Formats: sequence, C-alpha cells, structure tokens
Amino acid sequence: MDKTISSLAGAVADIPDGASVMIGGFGGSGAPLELIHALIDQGARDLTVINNNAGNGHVGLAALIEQGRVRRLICSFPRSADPTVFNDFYKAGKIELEIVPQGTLAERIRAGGAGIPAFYTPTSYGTDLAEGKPVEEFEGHAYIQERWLKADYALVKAECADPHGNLTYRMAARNFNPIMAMAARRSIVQASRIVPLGGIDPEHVVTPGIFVDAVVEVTNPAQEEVLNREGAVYP
Amino acid sequence: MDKTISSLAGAVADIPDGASVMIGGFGGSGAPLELIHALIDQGARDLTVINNNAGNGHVGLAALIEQGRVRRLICSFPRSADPTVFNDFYKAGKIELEIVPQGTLAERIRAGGAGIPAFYTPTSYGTDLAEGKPVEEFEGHAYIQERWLKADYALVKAECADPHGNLTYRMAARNFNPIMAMAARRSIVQASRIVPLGGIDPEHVVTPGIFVDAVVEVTNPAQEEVLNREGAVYP
Amino acid sequence: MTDISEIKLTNAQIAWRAAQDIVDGAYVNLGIGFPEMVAQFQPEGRQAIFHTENGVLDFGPAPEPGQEDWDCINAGKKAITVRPGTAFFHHADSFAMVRGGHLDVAILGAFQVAQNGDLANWSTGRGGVPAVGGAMDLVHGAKRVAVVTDHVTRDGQPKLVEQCSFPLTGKGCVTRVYTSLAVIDVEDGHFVLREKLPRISMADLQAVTGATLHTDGGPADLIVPETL
Amino acid sequence: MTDISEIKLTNAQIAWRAAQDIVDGAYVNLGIGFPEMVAQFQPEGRQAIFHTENGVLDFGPAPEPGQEDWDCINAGKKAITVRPGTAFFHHADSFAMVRGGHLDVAILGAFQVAQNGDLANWSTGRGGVPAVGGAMDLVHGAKRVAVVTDHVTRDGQPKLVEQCSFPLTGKGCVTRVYTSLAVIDVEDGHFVLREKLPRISMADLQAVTGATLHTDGGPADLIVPETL
Repeated sequence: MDKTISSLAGAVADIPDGASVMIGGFGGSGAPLELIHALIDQGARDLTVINNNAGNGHVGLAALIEQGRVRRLICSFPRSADPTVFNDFYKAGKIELEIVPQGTLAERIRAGGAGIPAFYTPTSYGTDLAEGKPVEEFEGHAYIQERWLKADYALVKAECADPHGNLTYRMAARNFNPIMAMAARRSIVQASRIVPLGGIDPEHVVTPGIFVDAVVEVTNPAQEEVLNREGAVYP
Repeated sequence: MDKTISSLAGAVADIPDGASVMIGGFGGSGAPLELIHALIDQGARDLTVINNNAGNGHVGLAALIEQGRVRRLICSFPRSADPTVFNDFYKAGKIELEIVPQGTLAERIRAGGAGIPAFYTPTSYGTDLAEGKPVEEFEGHAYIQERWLKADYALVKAECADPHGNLTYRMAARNFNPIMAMAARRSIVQASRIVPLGGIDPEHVVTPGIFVDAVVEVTNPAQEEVLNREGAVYP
Repeated sequence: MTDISEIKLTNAQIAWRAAQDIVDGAYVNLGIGFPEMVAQFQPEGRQAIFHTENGVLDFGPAPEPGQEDWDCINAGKKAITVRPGTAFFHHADSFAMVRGGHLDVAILGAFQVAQNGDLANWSTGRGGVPAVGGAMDLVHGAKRVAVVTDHVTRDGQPKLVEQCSFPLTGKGCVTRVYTSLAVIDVEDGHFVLREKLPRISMADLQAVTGATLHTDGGPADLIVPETL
Repeated sequence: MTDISEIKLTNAQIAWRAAQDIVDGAYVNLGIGFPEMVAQFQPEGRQAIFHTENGVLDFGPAPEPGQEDWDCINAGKKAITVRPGTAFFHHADSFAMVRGGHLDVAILGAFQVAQNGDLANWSTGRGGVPAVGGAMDLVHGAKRVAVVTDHVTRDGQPKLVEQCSFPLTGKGCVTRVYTSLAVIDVEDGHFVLREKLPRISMADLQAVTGATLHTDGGPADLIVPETL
C-alpha cells in the first residue's frame, strides 16, 4: 500500500462540482495553499467549504472564492487583514455563510470523524446562533444539541508523512488539520516531507494513516502571510 | 509553578473516602501500579473506580479491591488471566459493577474532560446495555444518548513529565491515561522520568500540563504482568 | 446424516477462508482469540493493516517468548511488536477510528448470528460476570462486520438462528459468516448460502442451521487448504 | 459633572489592574486585541500560563520583527514564540480545554455587559459580516470570565447595562468587569462596585452606568500605576 501521489493535480483530480471540502488551517498557519491552488486549476465549482476563516488577500481560500468556486462557506471567523474578496462576495449575495462558534466547529468536525452524530455543548446557549437548535438540561444547566459535520474531501497540510499516511504537523499549523483528516470521506494531504515507512516515531504520529487517503509532497510550501505581504494574487 | 511532588504518599494523600478515582491502563499496560499501591497504603475506602478492567492477580487494582476499598467499579471488561479477586467480591455482592462498552467508556471520559455533558452513539443500540437510555434517530439510524463521565481523581502513568505536567507515554501504555487526565478534578501522575521544563519537544507532548495537577517520579515502574508471573501479592 | 464433526473445517481453515476476502491495504480489527488467527493467512502480496482497540495501528506479530514488552500489547493483552508504520494513540482516538467507520473490516466470534444480522457474542445471559469490551463498538463501526465460528455449538445446537436467544451485541450488523461448514451472507433479513463444503449435502447443512438457508444460484464449493 | 474622558484609565492601566487578579500558575486565555495587553503586566514572581484557541499552551511573547514564524501564531494571527513548556495540540483538544473548564480565567472585550452577567461582544447586530470566533466557547468554559473595557462607548453610552441590546455572546457568564473607571462584580443579578477611581464621585459613576451600582461596604480606591 502506498498512498503517495506524484502531483498536486493528481491529488485533487477527482473532486467533483458540488463537493463539500474541509480545508485545514487557521488563517495562513496550516493552510494547504498548494492543494487549494491545485483545486483552483482543476476547476471544480459549487463547492461547500469548511474552514475556520474566509481567506485573506488573494491567495489560497480567498482566491478559491474569488474564482467563484465556493457556493457556501461554514466558518467561525470570516475576518482577516484583507477580507476584501469574501466581503464583496458576501455583500453581493454570491456566497452563503454559516457562522459556527470555533469550539463547536472543531467539535462538530471531530464528532463527524468519531461517529458521534450529535452532542451537547453549553456554547451559544441563549444566543442567536442557537436558534432552532434543540436545548436540553443536564444537571441544572442548559445545553445546545449540535450535529456532526462531515465532508466529501479534506485538504490537509502536514509537515511529515509516510507512505501509509501517518502524519506530523509543524507547530500551531496543526489546528484543524488532524480533525478534518478524520471527518472527510477522502483526505488529501500535502506534506513538506515524505519519509519512508518507519521514518516517523510511532509515539510522535499525530494523525494515524487510517484517516488519510492520499499524500503529495510539497517541499517548501508557501505561507499565506508571506504571500499576502508580497501582494500575491492567484492564479 | 512546579507540580512535582517528592513522594508517592504525598501524591495521593488528599484522596478521601468515597472519592471517585479513574485509574489509567489497559490490563497492566499503562497501569499506575505504584500510585495504586500508595492509595492502598493511604487507606481511603468506599471508592468508585473507573478502569477498563477489574484487576489481575493480587497487585494493583486487584489488590485495591482485595483490600475492600472499592465500593463500585465502572469498567468494560472485568476478565483477566487471574480474576479471582474481582470474581469473589462480585459473587459475594461486595462490589457494584457497571459494565460500559469500551468505546463508550472512552468517549464518556473524553466528554467529561471536554465539557460535553451528553452525546449520541450507535454503540449498544438494541442491547441490554442501552436499557433506560434515551434513543434518538439521526439520518435514519438509531443512537443511544450517553452521559459524560468525570471523577474526583485520576491516577495516570506516564513515561516522561516536566514540572508543568506536560506528559508523554510509552507505546500502548497510553490507552486511557490521557483522557482520564482530562476528566478528573485532580490528576495525579506517576512518570518514569521527570525532565526539566523544555525537556519535552512541544510537538511530542501528548497530555498538555493544563490537565495535570501533580507529578511524582517513579523510575523503573513495575509491570503488572511481570509481578503476576512472579505470584506477587500487595501489600 | 453426515457426522459434521468429521468433515468440518478447523479454526485455521475458517480463518484462512476469511482472510481471502481481505484486500490489500484494508484496515482490519480482529476479535480476541480465534479471529486473531485470520492475520496468519493473508494471501501473498496483500498486507492488511491491523488495528487493536487499546491504541495501536499497524502492529507487528507476537515477539519471541521472553522478548515481550508489556507496554506493547493488543486488546487480548498479548504482546505484539512495533514495525515500520506503527502508530500509538489513546483510547478515545482508537474508538473514533472504530465508531467513525474508518475500519474496513471487523472479524469477530459469535455465540449466535441471526438471519437479520443480529449478533450475540458477549454474554450467554446465564449469570457469571458480564464483560463486553469493545465488541459493541466494533459491530456498529466497521464498514463490514464478519463472523468466524463453528457452525454449531459444542453440543450440536445451531449458532445460525432465526432470532438470537442470547443477549445481543448489536442489531443487524453482521453481513457475512464464515463457519466450519459454509460461507453465508446476511441479506435483507435472510441467510444466503454462498459456499459450502462439497462433502455436506444441502439438506444436512440446513439441518444444522437454525434458519432457512436461501441460495442465489447454486452455492460454490468452499475449498480451503487441506493441511491447515 | 466630571469629564470622564479626562480622568479615565488607559487601556494599559485597565490591563494592569486585571493582571493583578491572576494568580501564579493560572491558565489564562486573553481575547484578541486589547485583552492581550494583560499578559504584559503580570506581577513580579507570578507566571500565568497562556492558552490560545488555535492550539498552543504556554507560549512566549511576540518575536522580534522579521523573526516571525507564521506557523507559530496566536488566535489573533499574530506571531508568538516557543518557550520551555510550550505544547501544541489540535483544535478539538484546544476547545476541550476551554469547554471542559480547564482554564482558570478568560479575559475578553465587550460591547455590553448586563447586570445579570450577560455578555455581548461579537456583533452589534447592525449588519456587516458576522464573525464569532471562539468567544462563545470561552464564556462558557473558563472558571472565571472577566471583561476589560472602556466604561462607556465612544459616543458616551453606557457599556454596563440592565439588559444587553446587542446580540449575546453568552448568558450570565461574566463575573467581573475591569473598566476605565471602576472594578465591578456581577453578583446575583446585580452590579456590585468593588473599586472606583478616587477622582470620580459615586453619582458621576452611576450616571455613566446603565444599571444600578450596588455597594457592599464602601468601594475601595482603584489605584493603578500613573505611568502606564
């Protein structure tokens, strides 16, 4: 078994129009820019994207939105240093937005990966974001019922991968990547290094390969923050 | 801040009669034998113990039960190579038993640590273990509502700890230890090595110190499996 | 009537047959005991990846006696080994793999399997100390749940039944049963016979089965290596 | 009436005051922006451990300009640094810390705080792009939720109110408010004034507060370093 794929284009080739796609990263940290750009090149549209944010500048997720590929965005915080692209699309009614509290977003994704169809959380109780959701009381406190969140695909950025898809991450670039890898039907990973089987200490594996379907090596991946400071635009 | 404690006796000193105590380990792997034996020496009784199993031979959890300290046991699998102690207590009606499916036990503990008061799982639907539990249907499938599980104390076995309580584990001895550390009001850790702050790579921390309250060093900890082959009895 | 104890497959032969249905790269959980034998019979050129509930993926075989590291065990508390690709994780992550549908196959033992796919394998309901372990999680988690079992109990009672009389492990979860006499699928509330030993007649097989065996075309011969 | 814009504390002074209530070894989450200043004013001999939602515990201060590693950022997407004791983890684990009650203190900004502890700090409800981030999780997770804020809005309206008119972030979650004029606790559905600037009268303070200020004995003087 070898999950490595030789090209970015090959890694995203089968993502169809209308797919739901989880995209890892918190802002630019851990954002799989090269996979996102490959998805732009690939041409799929009408996508539902799950990400913590809504893109920044004109690269990565912002570029995917700017190319008119995203029908609907599920995120916690669609603000950034340069949110022009998302804001324009949102104000023009060209993109749907579902706002989810960040911890609830993370837990819904983890629940999707863990086979938990629903759970209760105190988060958002009594707020507009709880409207229409079941409320239940446990031990005298009120909680909101939240549902799992799954996706057809996850685009994940890792630091190190082996051919079975065992992954490590770099610093805070971990964020949503491990849980999105769990929650997607097909998880596609860009790794800065692919090492032979046995190249990752079994104790240091963060994402076991069972959650990973495809791995492509992207050495020296771009950082969104750096690209935006350079005024980069994709494509 | 320094969470290290110099003696096993000091680490378990404040556990009162009637406390609920999560004990890490899966069989002997990851079982904090020295902490359990310190708890035997300390004398607390009428305990509710949460463990995957019910002890083996006459050391560790089996010894705690044999000393008549455990009123109630919550576990998934009270069988072992030598289950004499538990079986005798159970058949004599001297210990209460709550059987929980292993994955549900793990998830209930994780939920306790994560502030999730209840969740739904397909596990045990239609079986005797689901009796009396709420059932709800999601997307055409039936699920059981399960509640979080918390405890007053957790006894945890780690491989390496720093003074802030950051932990690593050794091989499959990880098992229930990290989630029990999350779910207890006070988590007490025995570590084979205590290293200075910075001695654990930030990427390799399995349990961040926020989940840990006390750390005691136990170099060359005993293995239940080895003790039982030697016919050891505690105390 | 044939004396089935004379013709039935050994556990090794049943395990061999079950192993033939596991594709290369499949993620597989094998129940404690007899199902663990399946790992020994992977066809040449295929390599399944084994999961064990206590937090290990892609582990290696048992070490030589005396070489055990008791921090490195499987769900049966037997010593296993690390190999290139092994990963360790905690119990909640381990059962996220199970419950989240990430395992391709779980192969379990059984007291009884009903024609609607119900499985009873954790309690005979006759008192004693109850113990469930991870079985109830596995049966609702893996994409495919198969059973390896003798076709009948020690005293000759059918294990394949219309309805389980023992406490259930899971409802409607089993899709294929590898027995000492046959390979039987569960489909739409029926047992469908796929393969049977050539040396047992349909009538004799039906006689030791507690529910009607349907056929979907003629069943194929169940052929396994003689020497196992 | 006193011109409060002349006498009020600076943000640094408010942050300083909030920092005095954080004990050594406390686990603390500071909201994006102004609340982050609290980290600068830890009293000598105390060391809080800071948590950031995106999966870092016990991080160090911002690096020198030009030394940023953009894989190492905080929830405000500002560069931070690793120090001895730092731990990285994923987002579900990070919010397990938050929701699970493992943080000792969360200090957040506010549009409005009501006398029953309700907090509004995520949306003014006036259109624009909504964005909530982790605020709704933090207010129901940390053992103690405090607010640092100017006492009034830019146009002089009270931010401490009988009832929030803006969309809520959380119900009954705030227990202490550090404002530019006072330190006020929320107790049993009331604001209880604990400290006020000596240079403002009770009447003037009440006049810029949208709900009754109760006292529990005389309020102490709110004294902070002059030079911040």
